Amino acid sequence: MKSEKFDMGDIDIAWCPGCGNFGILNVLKKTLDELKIDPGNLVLVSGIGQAAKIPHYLKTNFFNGLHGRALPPATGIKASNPSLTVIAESGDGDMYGEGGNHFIHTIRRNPDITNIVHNNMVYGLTKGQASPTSQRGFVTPVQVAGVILEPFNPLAVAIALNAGFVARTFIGDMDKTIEIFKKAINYKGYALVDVLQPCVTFNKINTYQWFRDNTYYLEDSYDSHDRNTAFKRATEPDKLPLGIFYINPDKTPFEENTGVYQQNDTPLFNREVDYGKLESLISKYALV
Amino acid sequence: MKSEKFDMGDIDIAWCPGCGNFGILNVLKKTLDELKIDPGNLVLVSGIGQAAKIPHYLKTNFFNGLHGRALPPATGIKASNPSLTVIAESGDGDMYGEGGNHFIHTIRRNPDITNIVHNNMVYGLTKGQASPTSQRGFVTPVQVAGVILEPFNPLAVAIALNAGFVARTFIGDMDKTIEIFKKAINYKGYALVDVLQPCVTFNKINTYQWFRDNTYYLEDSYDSHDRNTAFKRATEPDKLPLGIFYINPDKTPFEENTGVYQQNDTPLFNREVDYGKLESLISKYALV
Amino acid sequence: MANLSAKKGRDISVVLCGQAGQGIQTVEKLFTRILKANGYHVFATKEYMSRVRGGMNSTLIRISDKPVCAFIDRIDILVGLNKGTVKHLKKRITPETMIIGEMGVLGDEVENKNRLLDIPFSEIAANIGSKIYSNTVAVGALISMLSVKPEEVIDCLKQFFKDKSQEILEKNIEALKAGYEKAVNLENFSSIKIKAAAINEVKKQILVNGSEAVGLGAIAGGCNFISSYPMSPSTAVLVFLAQNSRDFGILAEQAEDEISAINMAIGAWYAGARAMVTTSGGGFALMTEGISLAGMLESPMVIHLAQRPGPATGLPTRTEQGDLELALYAGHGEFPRIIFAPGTLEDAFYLTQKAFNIADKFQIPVFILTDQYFIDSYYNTEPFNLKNCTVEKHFIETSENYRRYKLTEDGISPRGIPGFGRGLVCADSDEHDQEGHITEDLELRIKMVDKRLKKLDLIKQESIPPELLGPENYENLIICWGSTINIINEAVSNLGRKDTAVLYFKQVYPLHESANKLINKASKTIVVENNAAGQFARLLKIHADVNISHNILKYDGLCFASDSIAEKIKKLL
Amino acid sequence: MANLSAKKGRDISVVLCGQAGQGIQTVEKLFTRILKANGYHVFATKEYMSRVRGGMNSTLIRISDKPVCAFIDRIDILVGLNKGTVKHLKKRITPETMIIGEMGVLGDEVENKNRLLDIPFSEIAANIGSKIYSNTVAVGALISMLSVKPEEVIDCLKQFFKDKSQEILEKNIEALKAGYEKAVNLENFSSIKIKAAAINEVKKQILVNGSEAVGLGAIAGGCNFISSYPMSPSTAVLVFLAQNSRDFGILAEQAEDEISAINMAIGAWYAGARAMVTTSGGGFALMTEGISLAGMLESPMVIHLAQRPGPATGLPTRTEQGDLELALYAGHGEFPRIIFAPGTLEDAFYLTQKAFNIADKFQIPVFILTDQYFIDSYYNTEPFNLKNCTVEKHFIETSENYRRYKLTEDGISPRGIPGFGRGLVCADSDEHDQEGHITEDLELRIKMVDKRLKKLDLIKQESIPPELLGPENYENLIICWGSTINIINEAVSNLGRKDTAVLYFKQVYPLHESANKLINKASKTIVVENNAAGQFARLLKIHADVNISHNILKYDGLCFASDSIAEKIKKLL
Ligand SMILES: Cc1ncc(C[n+]2csc(CCOP(=O)(O)OP(=O)(O)O)c2C)c(N)n1
Ligand SMILES: Cc1ncc(C[n+]2csc(CCOP(=O)(O)OP(=O)(O)O)c2C)c(N)n1
Ligand code: SF4
Ligand code: SF4
Ligand SMILES: [Mg+2]
Ligand SMILES: [Mg+2]
Repeated sequence: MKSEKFDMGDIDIAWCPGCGNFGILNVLKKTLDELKIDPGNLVLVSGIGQAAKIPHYLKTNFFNGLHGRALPPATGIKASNPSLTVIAESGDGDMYGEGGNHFIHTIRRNPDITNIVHNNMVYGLTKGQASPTSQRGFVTPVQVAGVILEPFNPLAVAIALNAGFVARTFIGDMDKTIEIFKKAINYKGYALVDVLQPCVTFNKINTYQWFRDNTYYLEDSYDSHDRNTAFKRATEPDKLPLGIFYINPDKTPFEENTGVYQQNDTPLFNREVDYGKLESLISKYALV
Repeated sequence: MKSEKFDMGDIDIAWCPGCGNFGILNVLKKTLDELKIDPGNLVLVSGIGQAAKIPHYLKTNFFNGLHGRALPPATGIKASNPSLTVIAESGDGDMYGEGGNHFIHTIRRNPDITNIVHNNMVYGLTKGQASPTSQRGFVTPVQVAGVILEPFNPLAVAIALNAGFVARTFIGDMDKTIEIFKKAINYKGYALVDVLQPCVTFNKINTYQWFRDNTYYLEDSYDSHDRNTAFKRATEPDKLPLGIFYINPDKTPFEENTGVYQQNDTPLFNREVDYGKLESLISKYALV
Repeated sequence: MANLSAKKGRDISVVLCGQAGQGIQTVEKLFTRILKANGYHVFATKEYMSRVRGGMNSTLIRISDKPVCAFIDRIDILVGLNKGTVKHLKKRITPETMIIGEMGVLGDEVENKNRLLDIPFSEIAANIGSKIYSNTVAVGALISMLSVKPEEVIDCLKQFFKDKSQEILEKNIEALKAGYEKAVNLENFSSIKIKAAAINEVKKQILVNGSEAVGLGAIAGGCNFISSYPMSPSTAVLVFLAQNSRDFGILAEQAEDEISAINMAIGAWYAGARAMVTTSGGGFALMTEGISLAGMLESPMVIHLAQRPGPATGLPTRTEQGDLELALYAGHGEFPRIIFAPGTLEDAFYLTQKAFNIADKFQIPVFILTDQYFIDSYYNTEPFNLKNCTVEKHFIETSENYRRYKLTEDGISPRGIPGFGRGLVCADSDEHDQEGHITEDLELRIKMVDKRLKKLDLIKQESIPPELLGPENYENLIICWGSTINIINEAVSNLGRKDTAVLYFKQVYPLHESANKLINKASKTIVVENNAAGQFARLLKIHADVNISHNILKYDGLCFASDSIAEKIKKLL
Repeated sequence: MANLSAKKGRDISVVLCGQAGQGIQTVEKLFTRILKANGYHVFATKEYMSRVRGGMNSTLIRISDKPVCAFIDRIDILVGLNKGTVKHLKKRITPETMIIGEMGVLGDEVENKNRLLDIPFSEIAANIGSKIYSNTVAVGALISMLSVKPEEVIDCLKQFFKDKSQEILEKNIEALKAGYEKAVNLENFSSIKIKAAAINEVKKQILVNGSEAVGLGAIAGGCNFISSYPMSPSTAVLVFLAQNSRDFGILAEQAEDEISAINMAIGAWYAGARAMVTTSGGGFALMTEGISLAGMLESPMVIHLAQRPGPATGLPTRTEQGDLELALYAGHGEFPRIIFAPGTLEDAFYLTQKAFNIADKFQIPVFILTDQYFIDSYYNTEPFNLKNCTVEKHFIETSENYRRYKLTEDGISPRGIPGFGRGLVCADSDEHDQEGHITEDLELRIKMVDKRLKKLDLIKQESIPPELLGPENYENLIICWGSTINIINEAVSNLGRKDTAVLYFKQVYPLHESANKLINKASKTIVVENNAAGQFARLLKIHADVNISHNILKYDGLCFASDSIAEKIKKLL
């Protein structure tokens, strides 16, 4: 799986050998390549964590911001220049824990960005504490008696928030992941892809094998346009379905709704102040 | 509707005449009275907003904290002294906007607290901006072209998070609200009651009449134990159903799960340090 | 009964008092606009409780034939719309204060009934058709003092009610006339006639408040993106820009919280927008991690921080200068910043405008530090001059081998934006190399710290010097910053001393190098601040290397008053 | 080839270097424990990259017959497990440095092959059964230098591997022996023999690191609630308390974010628990609104802030003293606080213990300011003495008419907790009356501000004085705070000058009144700090009213080294 356009050549990658993040990196490069996206027109936005290091490993513009805060700058970037392709990508702790409030409200806001979450069910970079998606009973140095909180179900929450595109993939299946990444990026609006990714160092429970044993694909006949069915499938108690759970093709992205681009599609950086108009606004304050 | 035990006598209440908050205050006092709760054993936790002023208007212990931050201290209080009855109460902006991340994760954590949200679909105290629950098209001084974000559906999100008790009431019906408040307080675990409450000053759309016209009760035959049905009913596109959407009787509250009370039910304030044990812990560091 | 106008050169102070929601604001707005239209200098400010209805609020309006722009305690005429008015303002009411109101409402509170002009606003209004016209009846009574005839203000009324029906307009005209008639025919009326001369130039001036001055400055500075979360008193700027968003192509977004607001805005700058946030107290505390992010990314950022009394929720609708040190040290780690603290409307406009250019130039966060008093005060001032306003875009079109954090002599790396040019723009919150990639090269770390911090030298060279008002050969120096300047200046002018000057800082960090000399020249120095800890005096100690002789501090949630602060200063001289 | 042990009184410094995940930590842990068990004084600290596998990390171990507790640059023996070792440590390697490693791995990097003791760790380990025993082979080689025989450390090994199978234990013993044999039989081995004497008392001492000292202190202070969010380097304290939660009845909760963490902890204090948070950099920035809440509620709060280099994400696993001013000014509005900055393990224990009592007594936030260097360093020290540790519970049982914010002479209102007594406990983030109800009474506002701020006077009376080390009649004073003390103290002692003393601040705010005199007594003062801006020097200027002659600053993410800082200080004297 080679992708020249986005390749960085011989660089030092800080991930552990065998980590699922490598697969996601390869899949992402391949996807972008196949979609013929120009690196100069792409912005990868991430937070902090192992997953969040991804922008450093491919050739692209990027904004590697704060832990938990990938979505707000991604929104700000897209809204300031809608011609950019914007992908917000981080770990499960970053997106669903520290960044939980942005997750909710970005879905409500619906900017045309793709949100890829590396879900390894653990905090990798900080060495193995529970993440919001850690399963009950998962023992860590902090959760000494095992996780007692209800695991966060990102798909169910996204569907509850009426997100326009909601999918889950497993990085053990790269081809299918590429396929879904493509659809997510092409979707006009906020698209969530939760990628199941083994952390070989700190998560000895949810391994490649565990994911293989505990996932399956939604049937071909599955209709991804029904929100109630999507919810039902997203909350199935046993195995984790993979695929596109829900698509709502009728949403208008945030930046289109803001009104700033209705008469003028120039990105904000290229605009000038209308000083004439400002002068007349000021002079209005001379009147009653 | 009188309630001597919690009554503050002749005090200056800062709400506008006709505000739905008065109804909630009365209902709350009545509920607590009828449940024979001792004011000294109750802690009302709130954030900041019009709704969040409620603790000042009844006789009780209270913790009136920061905007958006009612749930974390409520959790800390309950976990430090499980014999207290803890109610976290604030506005829709406070709980679902600024406090959105705590809303999600408190549901996951499931402390035995009751979460009452005064949902007036607007920011009252700061004079009429949109709240997360404001309906599309709602025009305000900030949302000049009307709200363009998808309204936040607290019930659907709570159900997606597998909250144990999820209900909605309308303060126009006090009796039914009391009934539901009682059940929520008696529920062992996190219980959400979203209370539809008109803001007569800043929300000229969602008035008493509007709520009357746009709500109805879930049928008597409705089975509140099925999560998928609950989701379906919570996301109905037209009128807003009222009542208890979902109850999960099988959850264990957070404080019981923590392990701190397993052998010892003394509240934390009454405990002493076991210096003998500490001494032997320290001396272990003298060994290899 | 003294004739107010007899005290020569003195302005008239009118205070309106009533509950929230009772319409004081309508009286204030209509009256001040009539005043200005008729050539009077006018200043207005309000103090109010954190509630939407009820409570007790008041608005001060000063009317003069000379520019007037400061709060005073003195009340010449008090219009009381509600029971409790006298209690609420007891400290400011003197035997000289004339009170206008309904005998039925205020009768019990006013001791000297002679001082009460009984005008039954609501009865008169009811006769016209509805109590809602009471406010206009009150305005009618007020204009009578100015010897302005109702006919002369019909245009003002038309303008004011332009969005209302013809019937409403007519009823209001009727109400105004009735109030006027009632007042002029009162026995003790003539005593309060105001003789201030109407000045023609005033008519051409503008009447804006602090938030409008900041908002207009932002537009002039090229602001096209604001993301914020409502919080008193900062919301006014968000509202102003939202209201003007369509006309000026501004993306105004209410964020889910303050953390999102600042991160969204930093993202916007990254993509080439000119973004700002507006916030107060706790909202700003939540943004401090974002401030640090701007420091590390070397992102421009403009933060309007409208102060209110803390800690925590404090007094949400009151004023204080309590967040100076917070603004100065906010954010973990070390990086440069600029803090402006405009005290005049003009300064608010020009400094906000400048903030965008200078943030862009130095790639740092720039603060506009105001407070509730400043935000809610207004007076007539010259229309802001746009001649020297330009949007200096400091970003570049990138070439192939562009490096965002290129090490340069002066620490400033040309800022590229994604999609403009052939280079890649890599912004990183970790310590990074010149390309923007995460690094653990600790020698490079030193270079990067030095690069960021050395910008401060350049920034200092462009610092705005403090403004000296009064005699050049001073013995005593009264030092102030931000919103207090007009108050202090009026107070010190009124003292009329040749040995006492005022030093006004509109840029509080980094300080202009002249600060040390100007302060050390005085033998006595007094820093006047609206806080309890004397924060600016501490800042002067570290950054101007001076010791201050006296502090005058106020922290009850109200601004200083030029008359009573003058007394305090006098005692210390 | 010099015999290291020949330099009398000098300790031996051993540095282990390799990739993350390669097992340096096992070597370090086992080796230091063997050393201590054999009566050597030992100190260890590490520097590492922010990654889980790969990269280059190193650990310094100092071995001595005298107490040793500071970082030095000098490397006597370098154990290199990985290619790149020499490059990574090039600045610290001298011609005297002996390098132990595999020729196949390090051969290319080591210029003077004479200095390379070739021990094929992995080959020896493979022969025993698996490469995973390489680490223990290395330990075997290391103990040979101490003239400690493998037989003498069998007990240590048993203890160390007590949770592993018998087979694993035996293999490790075998590996240790093999490493030992290989080393002693090497031709140039004898030259590195260490002659430091074994001290019996050391065996009874404890070996703890900074985070353990803070954690043990917290338990001793009665901490029974910790809510925090992971962040390097502060997480260690959360982990420590979680690990001990069952034994000591501590509720340890990982919050969804830092905002939740601090608000939860304040809620816990309100209900009578003794709560703390532990955090770093950006996590603390997010807590600043909560700090202000504690200020307004007059809630006790204990914050462990483990500093790391900023701004923003900065260098997550490195050290810096860059958040002093942030801790000092964090939170909007004005309220008192205390900041401890322990620099020794003993101080960390006792100050953390004290923090809970003093926070409870004064009802204010109390900071424990540490940093990555401090958290990750350990040495043998006397077991912490619990004799004087008590949990002073300052809350009361309330009576009927209890008022949470009763105005008292000294500003302290007895603190009630809900459900204990017959009163109601009302805590309010707005400005409030004595009962805790929201108020807009602005005269009461003044009283409440005064009440909160005047506690600072009492607090100052209890401030811990700075500690003077060295001659009482000094000319030169080297001033430091927090984690640098052991380094500075060693450096200055080694200079051996009768005119130069060290002043160590373990409480950095509010300062003890003696600070001014102690500092002014010196004719030359040097503040040494691990940051770029000289934050403590600024603090001294404002709060001790002193001017400092020199700053020595370091901000590359590493701590000072006692040998190289001694050179720098010498130049300035
Ligand atoms: C405000 C803040 N809090 C905490 C941290 C520390 N931190 C860095 S990464 C991380 C969690 C990483 O987990 P996740 O997002 O799941 O990413 P992963 O490493 O598993 O890919 C944390 C807690 C931080 N950098 N900033
Ligand atoms: C951190 C912070 N941000 C903003 C505010 C300002 N603020 C106070 S109340 C409020 C919103 C109130 O709306 P809601 O929670 O719906 O309550 P309501 O007044 O409608 O009952 C806001 C934004 C604040 N106090 N603190
Ligand atoms: S710690 Fe886990 S998530 Fe991080 S790089 Fe290693 S395997 Fe991957
Ligand atoms: S503003 Fe609205 S919510 Fe607030 S008190 Fe008035 S009516 Fe009630
Ligand atoms: Mg993760
Ligand atoms: Mg609301």
